[in-house]
Amino acid sequence: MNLNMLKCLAFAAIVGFAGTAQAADSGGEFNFVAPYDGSILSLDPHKTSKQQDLLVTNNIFRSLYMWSAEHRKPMLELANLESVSDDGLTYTYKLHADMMFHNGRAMKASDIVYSYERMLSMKPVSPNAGHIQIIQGAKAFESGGADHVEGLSVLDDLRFSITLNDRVDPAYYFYRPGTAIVPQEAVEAAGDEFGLSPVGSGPFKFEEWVKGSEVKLSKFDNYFEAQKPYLDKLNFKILQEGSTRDIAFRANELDAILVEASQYPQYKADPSYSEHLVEVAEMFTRLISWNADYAPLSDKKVRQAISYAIDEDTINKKFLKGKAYNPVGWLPSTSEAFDANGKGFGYDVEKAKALMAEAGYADGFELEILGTANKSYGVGVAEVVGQYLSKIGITVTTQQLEGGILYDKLVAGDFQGIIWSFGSGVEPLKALKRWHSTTANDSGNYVKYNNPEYDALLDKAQNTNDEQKRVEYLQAADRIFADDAAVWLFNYNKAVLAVQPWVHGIEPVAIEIMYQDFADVWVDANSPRAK
Amino acid sequence: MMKSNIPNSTDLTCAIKVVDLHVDFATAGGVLPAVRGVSFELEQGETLAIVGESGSGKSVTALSIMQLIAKRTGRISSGEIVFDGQDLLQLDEHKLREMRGNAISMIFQEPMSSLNPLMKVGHQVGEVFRRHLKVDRAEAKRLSIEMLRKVGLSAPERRYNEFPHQISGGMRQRVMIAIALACRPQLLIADEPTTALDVTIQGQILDLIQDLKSENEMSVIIITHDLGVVAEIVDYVVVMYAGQVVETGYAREIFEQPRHPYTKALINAVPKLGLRTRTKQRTRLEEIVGTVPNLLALPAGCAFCERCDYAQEICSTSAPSMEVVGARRSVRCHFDLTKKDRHHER
Amino acid sequence: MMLKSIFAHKNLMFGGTIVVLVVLMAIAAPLLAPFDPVFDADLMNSEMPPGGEFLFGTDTNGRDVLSRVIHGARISLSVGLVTQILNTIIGVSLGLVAGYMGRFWDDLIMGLTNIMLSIPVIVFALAIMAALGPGLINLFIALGLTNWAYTCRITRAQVLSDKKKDYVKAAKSLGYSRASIMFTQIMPNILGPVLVIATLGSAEAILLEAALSFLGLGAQPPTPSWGGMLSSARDLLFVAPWLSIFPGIAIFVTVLGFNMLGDGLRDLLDPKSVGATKLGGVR
Amino acid sequence: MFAFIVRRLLQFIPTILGISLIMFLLLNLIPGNAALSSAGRLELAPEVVEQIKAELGLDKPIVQRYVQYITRLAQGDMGQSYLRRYDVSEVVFSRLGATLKLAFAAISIALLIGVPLGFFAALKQGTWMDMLLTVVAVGGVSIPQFWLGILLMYFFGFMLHLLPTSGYGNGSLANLVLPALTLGLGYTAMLARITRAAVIEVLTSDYVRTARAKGLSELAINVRHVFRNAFVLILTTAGLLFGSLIGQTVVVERLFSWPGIGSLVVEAIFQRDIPVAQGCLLVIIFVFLTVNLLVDILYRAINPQIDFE
Repeated sequence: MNLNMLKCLAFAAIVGFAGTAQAADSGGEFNFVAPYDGSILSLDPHKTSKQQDLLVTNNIFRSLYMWSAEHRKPMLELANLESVSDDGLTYTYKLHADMMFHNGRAMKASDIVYSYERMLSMKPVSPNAGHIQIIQGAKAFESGGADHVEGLSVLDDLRFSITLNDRVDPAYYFYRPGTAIVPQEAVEAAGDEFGLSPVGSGPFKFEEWVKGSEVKLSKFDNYFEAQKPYLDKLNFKILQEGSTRDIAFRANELDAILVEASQYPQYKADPSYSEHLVEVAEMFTRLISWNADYAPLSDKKVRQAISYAIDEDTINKKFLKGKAYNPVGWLPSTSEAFDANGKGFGYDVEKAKALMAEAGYADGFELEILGTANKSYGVGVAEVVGQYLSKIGITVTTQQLEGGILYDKLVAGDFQGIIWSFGSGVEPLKALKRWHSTTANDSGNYVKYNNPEYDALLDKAQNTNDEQKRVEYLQAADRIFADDAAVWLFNYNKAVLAVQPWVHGIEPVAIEIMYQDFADVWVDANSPRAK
Repeated sequence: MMKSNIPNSTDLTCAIKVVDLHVDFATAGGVLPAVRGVSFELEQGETLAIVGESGSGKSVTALSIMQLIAKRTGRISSGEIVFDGQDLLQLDEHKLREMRGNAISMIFQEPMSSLNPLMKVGHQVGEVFRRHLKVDRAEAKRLSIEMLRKVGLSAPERRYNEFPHQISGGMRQRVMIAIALACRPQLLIADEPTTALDVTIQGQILDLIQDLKSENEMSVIIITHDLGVVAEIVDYVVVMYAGQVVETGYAREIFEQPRHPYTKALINAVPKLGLRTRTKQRTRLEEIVGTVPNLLALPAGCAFCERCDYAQEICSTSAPSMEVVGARRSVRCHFDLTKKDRHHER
Repeated sequence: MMLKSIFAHKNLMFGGTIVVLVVLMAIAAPLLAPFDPVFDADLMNSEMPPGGEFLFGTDTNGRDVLSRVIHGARISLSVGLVTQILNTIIGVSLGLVAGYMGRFWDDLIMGLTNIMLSIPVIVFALAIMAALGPGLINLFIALGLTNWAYTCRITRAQVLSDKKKDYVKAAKSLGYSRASIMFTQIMPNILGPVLVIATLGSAEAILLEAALSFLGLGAQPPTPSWGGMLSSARDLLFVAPWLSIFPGIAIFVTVLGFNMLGDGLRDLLDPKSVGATKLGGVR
Repeated sequence: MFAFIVRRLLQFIPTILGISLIMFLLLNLIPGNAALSSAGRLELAPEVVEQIKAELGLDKPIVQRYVQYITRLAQGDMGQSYLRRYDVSEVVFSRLGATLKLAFAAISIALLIGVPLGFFAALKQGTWMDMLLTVVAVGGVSIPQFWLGILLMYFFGFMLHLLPTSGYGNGSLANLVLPALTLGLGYTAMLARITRAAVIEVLTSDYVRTARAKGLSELAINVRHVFRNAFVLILTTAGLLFGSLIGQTVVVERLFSWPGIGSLVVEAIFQRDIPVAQGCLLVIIFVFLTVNLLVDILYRAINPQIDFE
C-alpha cells in the first residue's frame, strides 16, 4: 500500500500545486520549529505528553496507528488488523514484516506488549497511561495486582491481540504519539537516559540534541516504507518567540513555521507566502466557561444574552486576524459529526438586552473573567468580550493567571468565567461526553452542565450501530448544548503553517498541526539546504 | 596701575623671573582669576618662599612655572616666566617636557598621593633617569638606588622594590625629593613640602632640601602658608593674597619690619619668629579673622580691606598698587605700616 | 550657588526636564489624551496606522495608541516611584540598623545584603511575580523588595563613618536615644547618595517592568503600561510598527531622563563616588 | 593566597544556604500544581495526580522537603527534574556552557569597546566628543533589551542577511554575535562610563601630576600611570557587572532561543519544575560568586596595597 503517496497527492491538491504528481526529490536538510513552551524535555514518548516533545518523537517513533490528515482519523500504521472478536472487544493484529528499529533489530509483537506495559509500570506513571488503560487488566497491572496485562497477548513473532474493557475504537487511543512502540533492549540499556538518546522505528533516527536549542535527526535507511524518508536531515529548532520565528523564516533559515494570529494577515497578503500556507481547523474549541453557581449565570437567558451580545465573527476577523473559524457548536469543523448547517447565535444587541430584561438583569451585573496570557484565547480576548458586554450593562473585569493556577480554579469551580481552549476531537462522541451529566465536574464537565435531553441523545448515539443515525444524534445533542449557552463558544482554532516554496508534503494535521510526519516531506533543489 | 619694579633686562644671576602672571580658572560660577598679575624674581642659588593662605594663588603660581595647570579648567592668560633666557610660556609641549623634572622639578604637599600606588618606588625614581638621561634599565636602577641613598633612605636596595604604602610618610617625601633632584635641576619648586608630615620629620625634610641645595647649586622656591616653618632657610619672601603679591622683600627685612598689614598678621600668627621649633608643641597658625574674599566677586578696593585692622575709607574704594620701597622690596598698601603717622589704630 | 551649579550641569537639566515633562504628562493624562486608554476600544478601528483621528495609530483592540502612551506615563512613573520608595525604606532602615547596632545585626543584615546582591534582580523578581501572579500591585512588591542592597550598603557605610563624628557623639552625650540619633542626625547625610540611587533605580525599575512584560509577568492587560505595550507589539513588527515604536521611544526617553537626572544629581551631591557609576538598566 | 581563596570559598556556604532557603520557600509558594504540570498535561484523573505527588515527594511538609533537599545538595545531588525525570545537574550543566559563552562574549565586547571609549572620553573630557559619548552611553542602557534584540535581529539578520537571526547554530561564532551584542551593549555603555569616571579621577590625581612634573610623555603617563590605576577601579565594578550579566541572560536567551541557563530558569519557573529552577539559581549564584572571587584575586594581584589577608 502506498498510503503516504496518496497523502502527498492530496496535499498537493490542497496547496494548489499542479495536478501532475511531481517526483519527490531525495536528500536535503529541513529546518522545522518546535514553537511551544521552551525546551524539549524528554524524547521518551512515554515520559512526556508535551506537544513540544511529541512533535519530535512523532518522527523518531511510530505508534500502532497514526493520524491521517486526509482521512481525518487514525489509520493503522505498523500492523494490519486481522480480526475483531464478535463482542467487539478483542482485536488481533499482525505487524508488517521487516520493520526495523534504529538499532537494527526487527520489530516483534512482544515490543507492542512491552511498550504498553512499560507505560503502565513506570514510576511515576506515564502521563499517557490513560490511553492504555482501556485495555483489560491494565489497571490491575498498574497497581501491581498482576504481573502482566491480561488483555495483551503475543500470538507469534508478528501477531498479537488486544482485549479492551469496553466497546471503543482502539484507533482513537493507540494513534497517540505518546503510545509509541519502543525497543525493550535499548530502553533497558539506557535506563533513565532513554529520553536523551531515543531509539525508535520511525523514518528518522536520533542524531544530536543540543539542549534548549535543537534536536537533529537523520534519515533512517531501513525505514519500512520504500524510498522514504526523502530528507537526509531533519532539525527541530526550539523557537518560542513568535517574532523570532517570523524573522528567521523570512531570512530563509527555516523551511516551515507555525504562524501566529498577529502575523497571519501579513503572510496572507504576501504573494510569496500566501500560496504556501497550510491551514486546518484544529480540534480545539475555544470558549468561556460560565460557572452556573454564580447567580446571574445560572439563568439560561442571561447566558444566551451574552452570546447574542458578543460579535465573535468580528473578534475572530479583527482580533484574531481571521485565524479562527466561527463556531456553531462544540464539535469543530474537522469533526466527522460537524453540523455544516449549524448556526451560532449571531450578533444582536437588542435581543440580548431584551433577554437580560426578561431575566431581571436589565441593569446588568458584574462579571470577572479569568484567563492566561495566551494571545488567542487569553485575557486579551476577555477584554474585548468585556467591551461588548458593557453594551448590555455587564461590567467585566479580567484577571490574568497562569495556566496551572487557572486550571486549579477551573477544577475547584472557583470562578465566574474562564476563557480557555479545550480539545473537541478526535472522536465526536468522546468529545461531547465531556458535557454529559455523569462526567465528573473536575475531569471535564467544569461548568456542571446537566441536561437530561442531551444525555439521552448521547446515550442513543453510543448504542446505535447505524453510522448515519449516530451522527444525527450527536449533531442534535451538540445543538442543544450550543443553545443552552452553558459556555460562550468563541471559535475553532485555525492552525497555520507557513511553508517555503521549495517544500512539499506538509499536511494539515487536524489533531495538532505540528505533528507532521516527515516521512512524506521533500524539498526541491532550490532549497538553500537542498544538499 | 603701576607695574612691578623688576627690571626687564636679562640678569645672568637671575634664576627665574615671573612677570605679570595672570591665571584664570573656568568654574561653574564663572571665570575665577586665581592669579592676578604676579611678578617676582629669584636669584641664582637663592631660596624663595611664597607665603599666603590657601586660595591666595601661591600654588597656582608654582604650577604655572611648571605649566602643570589642568588645561581643561585653567589657563595662563598672560604674563612671562623667564627661565634660562627663555619665556617658558612660549615653549612648546615637547620642550617643556624636556625641561620638567630635568632643569626644573617640583615636589608636592601630599607624599602619599603624589606617588603612584601601583609602582615600586625605585621605578618611580628610575623613570626620571630613563626619561632624561636616556639610560638603560640597569643603569637607571643603579642611579635610583644611589639617589635613594642620597636622600637618606636606609637600605635603599630594599626600598627600591617597595611600594609607596609600605614606607612611612617621611620616607615618601624623601622619595619625592629623590625624584625631583634626580637630574640635578637648576630650580626646585617645593609646594608645602612639609605640611602633611609630623613636626619632627618636617625639620629633617627641610634640612635635606637645604643640604641638597648647596650640593647641587640650585635655586629653590618653597610654597608655604606657614612662615615659621621656613623662616630659617629662606632668603627672600613673596607674600601673596587673593591672587596678588602684596609684599616682597628679603626674609630678614620682612620678618623684622613687615610693611603690609597682611604680612604682619601672618607673622603674628607664628608664636616665636625665627625659632624653628622641632619638638615643642606648636600651636597652629593663629587664624586671621575673616575669610579670603571670593575671587569671583572681588571688592572694588583692596582685597584685604575687609579683614584689615588699619583699613581706611580709601581702602574700600581704590585698589592699591605695588610700590617699590627698597632694594627688591615692594608693598601693595595705601598705608605703609612703617609710616606709622599715617595710621591711627582702631 | 546651589542654583547656579544646578544650571551648570547639563545632564541634570536635560534629565530633569524630561522627568518633569513625563510627570506633567502623567498628571494631565486625562486632559491630554484624546481617548480613554482602556474603554475607547472598537475592533472596527483595529490596527489603524498613524494619522487622522489617531495620531499614533491604534492597537489590535482598536484603542488609541497616543492615549495609551500618555496614560502609560502614570504606570511607568508609579512603577519607578513606588518601587524606589519601598527599596529606599527597606535599604535605609536595614542599613541604619546594621551600621548602628553592629555585631549580630550587622552580620545578619550584611549577609542578607550579600545574598540580595548575588541573586540577579530580574530572576528574583520573576520568581516573586510567578508566586504572586501578574499585575501592577504585585509588580510593585516584586521590584520593591528586591533592589535595596545598594541603598543598604551605602547607608551602613555612612552610618559607620558618621558614628565617629563629633556631632553624633555630641548628640549621644546629650542623651538622645539611638533611634532619634539614627533618624535625625544621620538621615540628612545619606539623603544625597540615596536620592541618586533611587533616581537611577527608577530607570532600572521601568526597564525591569518591560523585561518582565516580555517574559509575560508584567503589569497585566488592559493596563496601559509601556513595557506591556512594547512587549505585545513585538510580533507585529512587520505588520504594525507604530505599536512598538511609540511605547519604545517613551520608555527610552523616560529611562534616559531618569538616568541623566540621577547622573546629574550624583555630580551635584556626591561628586566623588566613582565606584557608584552604576546606571539604572543593567544590573 | 591559598588561605585567602579557601576562606572565601568557605564564605560561599552561608550565602548559598541563605539563597537556597529563600528560593526554596519562594518557589514552593508559587501556586499551581507542580504534580500536574510535572505530568505535562492538565486533564488528569485526580488519583493519578495524587500518585504523582506522592512519587515526587510533594505530599510531605515543606520543612521536611527542604531539609532533605539540603542534605542531598551537600552530597552534590541537586535532585531530579519533575518534568524531565532525570538529574537536575544533567539538565543545568548541559546549559551552563552556552550561558558562559554568551556572557563571556558580551563582557568581552563591553571591555573591548567600552573601556577604550571611556578612556577616550576621559582624555577628551568636556569636549563635544565626550558629550556625545556620554549621551550614547546613557542611551545605551536606556533601551529595553528585548526591543534592541528584535531590532538587531531585524536589521542584521533579515534586512542585511549578514548573520543568523537566532539560535545556537552549532555553537558557531556567527550565531553568537547578535545575542552577545544585545546583551553587551548596555554593559559597553556602563563600562565606558565607569572607565571615564575612573580615568578622570586618576588624571586629576597627585601622582599623575608628579608624572607630568617628571617630564614624561603623555603616552608614558597614560600607559604606565593612568591606565593601570584606572583599571584597578574599573575591575571592581566589572566583576559585579559580569555577575549581573549572567542574570540578564534570561531575556536575551529567550529572545534568541539561546540554549542557556537564563532561558532555562524562566522556563522552569513557569513550568513549576522547582528542582530545575532551584538548580539554575544555585548555579547562577555560584558563577556570580566565583567570578567575583576571581576578580578579587586579580584585583589583589594588580593592587599591591591589598594583601591576601
